[in-house]
Amino acid sequence: MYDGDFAVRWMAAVAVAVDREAGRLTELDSAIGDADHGANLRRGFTAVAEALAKEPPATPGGVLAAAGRRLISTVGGASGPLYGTLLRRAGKELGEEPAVDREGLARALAAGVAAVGRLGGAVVGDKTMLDALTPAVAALSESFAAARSAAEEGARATVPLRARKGRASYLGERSIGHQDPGATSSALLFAALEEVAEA
Amino acid sequence: MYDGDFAVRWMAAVAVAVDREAGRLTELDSAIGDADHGANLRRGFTAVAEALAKEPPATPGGVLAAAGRRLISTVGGASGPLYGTLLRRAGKELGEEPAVDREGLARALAAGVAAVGRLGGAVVGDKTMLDALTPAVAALSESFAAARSAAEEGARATVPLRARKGRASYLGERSIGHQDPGATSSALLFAALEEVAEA
Amino acid sequence: MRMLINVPETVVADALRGLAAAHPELTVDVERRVVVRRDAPVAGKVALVSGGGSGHEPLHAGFVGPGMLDAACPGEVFTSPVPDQMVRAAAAVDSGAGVLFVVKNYTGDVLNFEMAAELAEDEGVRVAKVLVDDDVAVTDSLYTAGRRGTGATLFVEKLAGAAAEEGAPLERVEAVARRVVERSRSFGVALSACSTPAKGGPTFDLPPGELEFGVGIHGEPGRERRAMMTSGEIAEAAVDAVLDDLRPADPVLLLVNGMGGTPLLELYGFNAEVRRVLAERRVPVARTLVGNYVTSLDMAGASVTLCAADEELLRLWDAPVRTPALRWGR
Amino acid sequence: MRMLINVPETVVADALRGLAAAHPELTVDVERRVVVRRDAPVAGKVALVSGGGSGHEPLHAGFVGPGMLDAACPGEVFTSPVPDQMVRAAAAVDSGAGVLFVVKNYTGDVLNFEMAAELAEDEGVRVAKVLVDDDVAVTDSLYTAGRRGTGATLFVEKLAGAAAEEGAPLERVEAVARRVVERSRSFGVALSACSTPAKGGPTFDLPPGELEFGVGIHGEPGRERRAMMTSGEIAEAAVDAVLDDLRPADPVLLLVNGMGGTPLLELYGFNAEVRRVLAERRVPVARTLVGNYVTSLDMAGASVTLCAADEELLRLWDAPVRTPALRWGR
Ligand SMILES: Nc1ncnc2c1ncn2[C@@H]1O[C@H](COP(=O)(O)OP(=O)(O)O)[C@@H](O)[C@H]1O
Ligand SMILES: Nc1ncnc2c1ncn2[C@@H]1O[C@H](COP(=O)(O)OP(=O)(O)O)[C@@H](O)[C@H]1O
Ligand SMILES: [Mg+2]
Ligand SMILES: [Mg+2]
Ligand SMILES: [Mg+2]
Ligand SMILES: [Mg+2]
Repeated sequence: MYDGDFAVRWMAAVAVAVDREAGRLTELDSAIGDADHGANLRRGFTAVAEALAKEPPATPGGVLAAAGRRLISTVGGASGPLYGTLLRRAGKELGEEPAVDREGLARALAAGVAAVGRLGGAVVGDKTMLDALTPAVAALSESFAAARSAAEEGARATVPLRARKGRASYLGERSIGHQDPGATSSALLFAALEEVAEA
Repeated sequence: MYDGDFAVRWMAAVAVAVDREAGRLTELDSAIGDADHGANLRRGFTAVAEALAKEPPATPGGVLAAAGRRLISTVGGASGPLYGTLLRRAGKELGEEPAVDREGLARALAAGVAAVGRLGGAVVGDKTMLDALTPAVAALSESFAAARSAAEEGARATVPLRARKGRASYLGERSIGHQDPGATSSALLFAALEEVAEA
Repeated sequence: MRMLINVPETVVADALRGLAAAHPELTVDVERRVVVRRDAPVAGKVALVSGGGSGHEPLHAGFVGPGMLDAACPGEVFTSPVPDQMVRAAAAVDSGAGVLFVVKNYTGDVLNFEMAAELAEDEGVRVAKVLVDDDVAVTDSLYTAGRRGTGATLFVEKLAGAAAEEGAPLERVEAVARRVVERSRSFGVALSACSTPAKGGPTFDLPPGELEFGVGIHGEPGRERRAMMTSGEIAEAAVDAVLDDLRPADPVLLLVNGMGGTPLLELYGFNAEVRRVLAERRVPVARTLVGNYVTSLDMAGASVTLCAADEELLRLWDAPVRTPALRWGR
Repeated sequence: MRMLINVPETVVADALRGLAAAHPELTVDVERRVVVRRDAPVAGKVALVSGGGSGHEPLHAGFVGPGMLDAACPGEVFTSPVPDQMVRAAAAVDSGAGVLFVVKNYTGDVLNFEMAAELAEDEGVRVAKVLVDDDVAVTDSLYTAGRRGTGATLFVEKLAGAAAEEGAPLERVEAVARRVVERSRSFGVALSACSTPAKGGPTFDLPPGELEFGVGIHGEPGRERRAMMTSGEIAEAAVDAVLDDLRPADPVLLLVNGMGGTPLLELYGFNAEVRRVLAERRVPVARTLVGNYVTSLDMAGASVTLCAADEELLRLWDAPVRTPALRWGR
C-alpha cells in the first residue's frame, strides 16, 4: 500500500530526475520545439517538491492533486496544464484514501491520462506525452517495472512518428526522426515511480 | 611631358587597381576601421573613370581637378574629402597647362598632399594616407618607380604605428600591428602612375 | 553564447524591472508577472488582456496602454504564462464591462488561457476569448495544432483595443477581434536561429547559404529549408503565400515585421520589395508598419502580415494609441 | 553571411524606397539620398539637418519630422554622406531662418559637413554646425580624432529640434544643441561584431567568453577586450565610465540604447541594472528611453547615454515629436 509519504517521495524523485535530465529534454525540444521543455519541468517540479516538503498533504490523493495544481501555476506552456491535469485528476480520483495499492494507483493515473487526452485533444500516435503515458498506465497494473519500461518504449516509439499535436506539428515531415520531449519526460515519471516503489 | 590623356589613363588605371584590391582594402579597414575603404574607393574611382571617359577635360590639371570633385561627391567617409582634395588641389596647381613634366606633376601633388594635411590635421607618423603620400611625392622628383616604392614602403611602415587620426585612432594601442588602409590605397595610386608612365 | 543578462533564470524578472523603471505609465507586478496600464480599470470600458511567452518583445507588454491592451502577462522565454497571471490581470483591469483574452494559437497559450477563463468567470468576470491564427506556413492545419498566431496579434490588439477605447461593449470588441483574425494572414522566414537564455546557444543550426522558410516566432525550424534567396525573392514568396490564403477585397494594413536580429536598414529594403510585389499583384496598401514588433529574440528574419481593412478597421487603426511600442494620434 | 538584401550595392537605395513607401509624411529622394519632412521648409523655422553613414537606423532618417530633424542625409553603410547631399538638404529645408547641421564627430562626417557648409553658405544659406562627441571610451582625445559621436545624437536632435519647432532663432537652437553636447556622455559594449553587406560577414572575430569594451557604432573593435561580464557588471562599468566624465548636477535623461542585435528583453533587463547603479550613485533619472535607436547593424550590445537635463532641456524633451521612430505629445 502506498501512502501520502510515498507520493511525496515520488514527486521528489521526479524533481531530481527532471533536474538531472533538463538539458536532454531541452535539447530534444530544441530539435522539434522551442527548447524549453527541460527548463519548464525543472521549474515546475522544483516548485512541487518545495511545496510538498513544506506542507505535505496526508493522503496520496491530496499530494498528487496539490502537485498538479502547483504545476499548473508554475510551468505554463503546453506541458504545465497537461501534466498538471494528469496529476490533479489522478489525485481527485484517489479521493481521501489514506493509502492505495498499485492497482488503485494505476486506475487513478488512467483517469488522469484520459483527462490529458480530453484537454489536449491528442491520441496515441500523435507524438506526444500520451505515447508514453498510455502504455505506461496500462502496464502499471502488471508492475512498476513494466510501467517504466512501457513508458520508455513508448517514448522511443515516437521517433519515427510525424507530430500531429503541439508545437512539433508545425514542422510536418521534419518532425520525423526525433524523440518527443514530453514523452521522454513522461518516462522519467515512471522511472521515478519504480525507483521509489522498489526502494 | 604628360598631357590630359595621360592623366585620364592614370585615373583609369587607379580605378582598375582599386577594383582589384577592394577586398584587401576593406579587409585592412575591417581590422582597425569600419570595413568600407575598398567599397568607398571602388565607388569613387569607378565614378571618376566613367566621368572622365564621357567628358575628358583637355589638360592634366583639368582632369585631376574633375577627378577630385567627383571623389568628393561620390565617396563620402574620410577618404572622399581627403583624396578629393589631393587631386583637386593638384589639378588647380597645374592650372591650364596642356602638358606637364614629372617635376611639375611632383610639385602639384606636393601641394595636394599639403592640402590633405591641412584638411585632416594629420602629420607623417599618424598612421594615415599621409605616411605613403608624403614620401611618394618627395621621391617623384627622382622617378616614377621611386615614388611607387616610397609609397609602398610608407604604407608598410604604418604597421607598427599607433594611429592618431581617423577612425583607427579610437583603437589606441590596438591599432598597432595593422597596415593603414588609406596608406595602402595611396600606394596603389603611385603604382598606377608608374604603370601608365612606363607603358 | 554571449547575452546581455545576469543569469538565465532571472531574464524575465529583470526585464520587468527595467520596463517598470522606463515606463511609469505602467503598473508592473514583477513578482507576479502582470503588466497593467496605470489607470486601469477604466470605468465602463471593456478590458483587453493578452500574454504569451517572453522573447517576442515589444509584444505584449509594449502594447499596454490607452487604445490597446489593458494588461499583459509575460511567461518565461517562449513559454506561455500560467493561468494565475491571467486571472490576476483580469481582476485588475475588469471594470465590470468584461474582459477579452487575446490568445495566440499555441497549445500552451490556449490551454493556460482556457483554464484562466474558467477561473476568472468563477470569480464573476465576464470573459470572451479570441484566438489569433494567422500563419499560413502551417497549411495542413487539420493535422497540426492549427495555424500559429504571429504578426496578426498586433493588428488584433490595436484594432480591438481601439474599439474598446471607443466604448464598444464586449460582444462588439470580440466581433472586431474576430473580424481582424479572419482578415489577417502572415508568412515568415528566418535567416538565423535565435539563442534562448535557457539553451545558451542557437536553437538550431542553419548551414551557410540556406534559410528557414515558413517559421514561427519561437526559434523552431521552419516548414522547409531553402537555398538563400534575395530580399525580392523572399518578398515574392511571402506575399504569394499570404495571398494564396487571403484574397483581400479591401486595401490592406501591411506589417513588415522584423524577427529581432535583422537590421532596420534591411527591413526597410524588404518593405520596398514587399510593396513592389503587392503592387504587381494589384493589392492596394492603406497603411504600413515596418519594425521589430513580434520578435523571436535575436533571430534574423522577417514576416509579412496583411489585414484586409474595411472602413471601420481603418478608422480603428488610425485611432490614437499610447503604448511604449506603438504610439500615435492625440 | 545571410542578409535580407538584394545585392550589397543597393541596400541603401532599397531601404530608402522602403522608407518612402512606409512613410508618406516624408519626402524621400532615393536617387539623391535626401529625406525631408513633407511640409519643409516651415516658414520662419530654423531647420535641422543631420546625416551620417547608414547602418545606424533609425538614426537619422527615422528622426525626421515635426519636433526633430527637417532632413537627413544617409550615406553608404558606415560611410558619411557626401557634401552634395547636405547642400541639397539644406536648400530644401531652409526657410531663410538658417540651418543647423548636427554632425557626429568622425573624420568623414566632419570633413564632408564642413565642405557642405561652405558650399551652402555660398548659396546664401546661413549654416551653423554642432559636433556631437559623447563617447567617453575615447579618453586620450588629444591623440585621437576626438571623442566619437554616438547616443547623444538622439538627445541633440530631439532637444534642438524642439527648440527650433518652438520658433527659437538659429543662435538659440545652436546654443541648445551645444549645451546638450556638453551635458551628454555615452559608453558602449559589444557582445558580437556586426556584419556589413560590403564585407559580407562579421567585421571582427570575438572569441567565445569575451566582449568588446568601449565600442563605437561602426563595427570597429572596442578599446579593449574583456572577459564576458553580467548585465549588472556591464551596467556598473558603463555608468561609472560616464560618471567619471560627467558629474550631473541635474536629473538625467537616460538612453539605454541597443546596438541592433540585442533582444529588447535583454535591453530592458539591462535598463534595470543601469537604474540600480544610478540609484546607488545617487543620480536621479528624469526620463528614460530604452530601445534600438543608434544601432550598428546587427551588432549585439548596448550603450548608456546620460544627459544632465536642466529645466529647459526637460521641457524640450517632453515637447511633442512626430517622427517614424520617436513620437509623443500632440
Ligand atoms: N495537445 C497535446 N496533447 C498532449 N501532449 C501535448 C500536446 N501538445 C504538446 N504536448 C506535449 O508537450 C510537450 C512540449 O512541452 P513544453 O515544451 O513544455 O511546452 P511548449 O510546447 O508549450 O513549449 C510535447 O513534447 C508533447 O509531448
Ligand atoms: N585626418 C586624416 N588625415 C589623413 N588621412 C586620414 C585621416 N583620417 C583618416 N584618414 C585616412 O582615411 C582612411 C580611411 O578611409 P575610409 O575607410 O574610406 O573612411 P572612413 O574612416 O570614414 O571609413 C584611413 O586609413 C586613413 O589613411
Ligand atoms: Mg517547448
Ligand atoms: Mg573606413
Ligand atoms: Mg514553450
Ligand atoms: Mg566609413
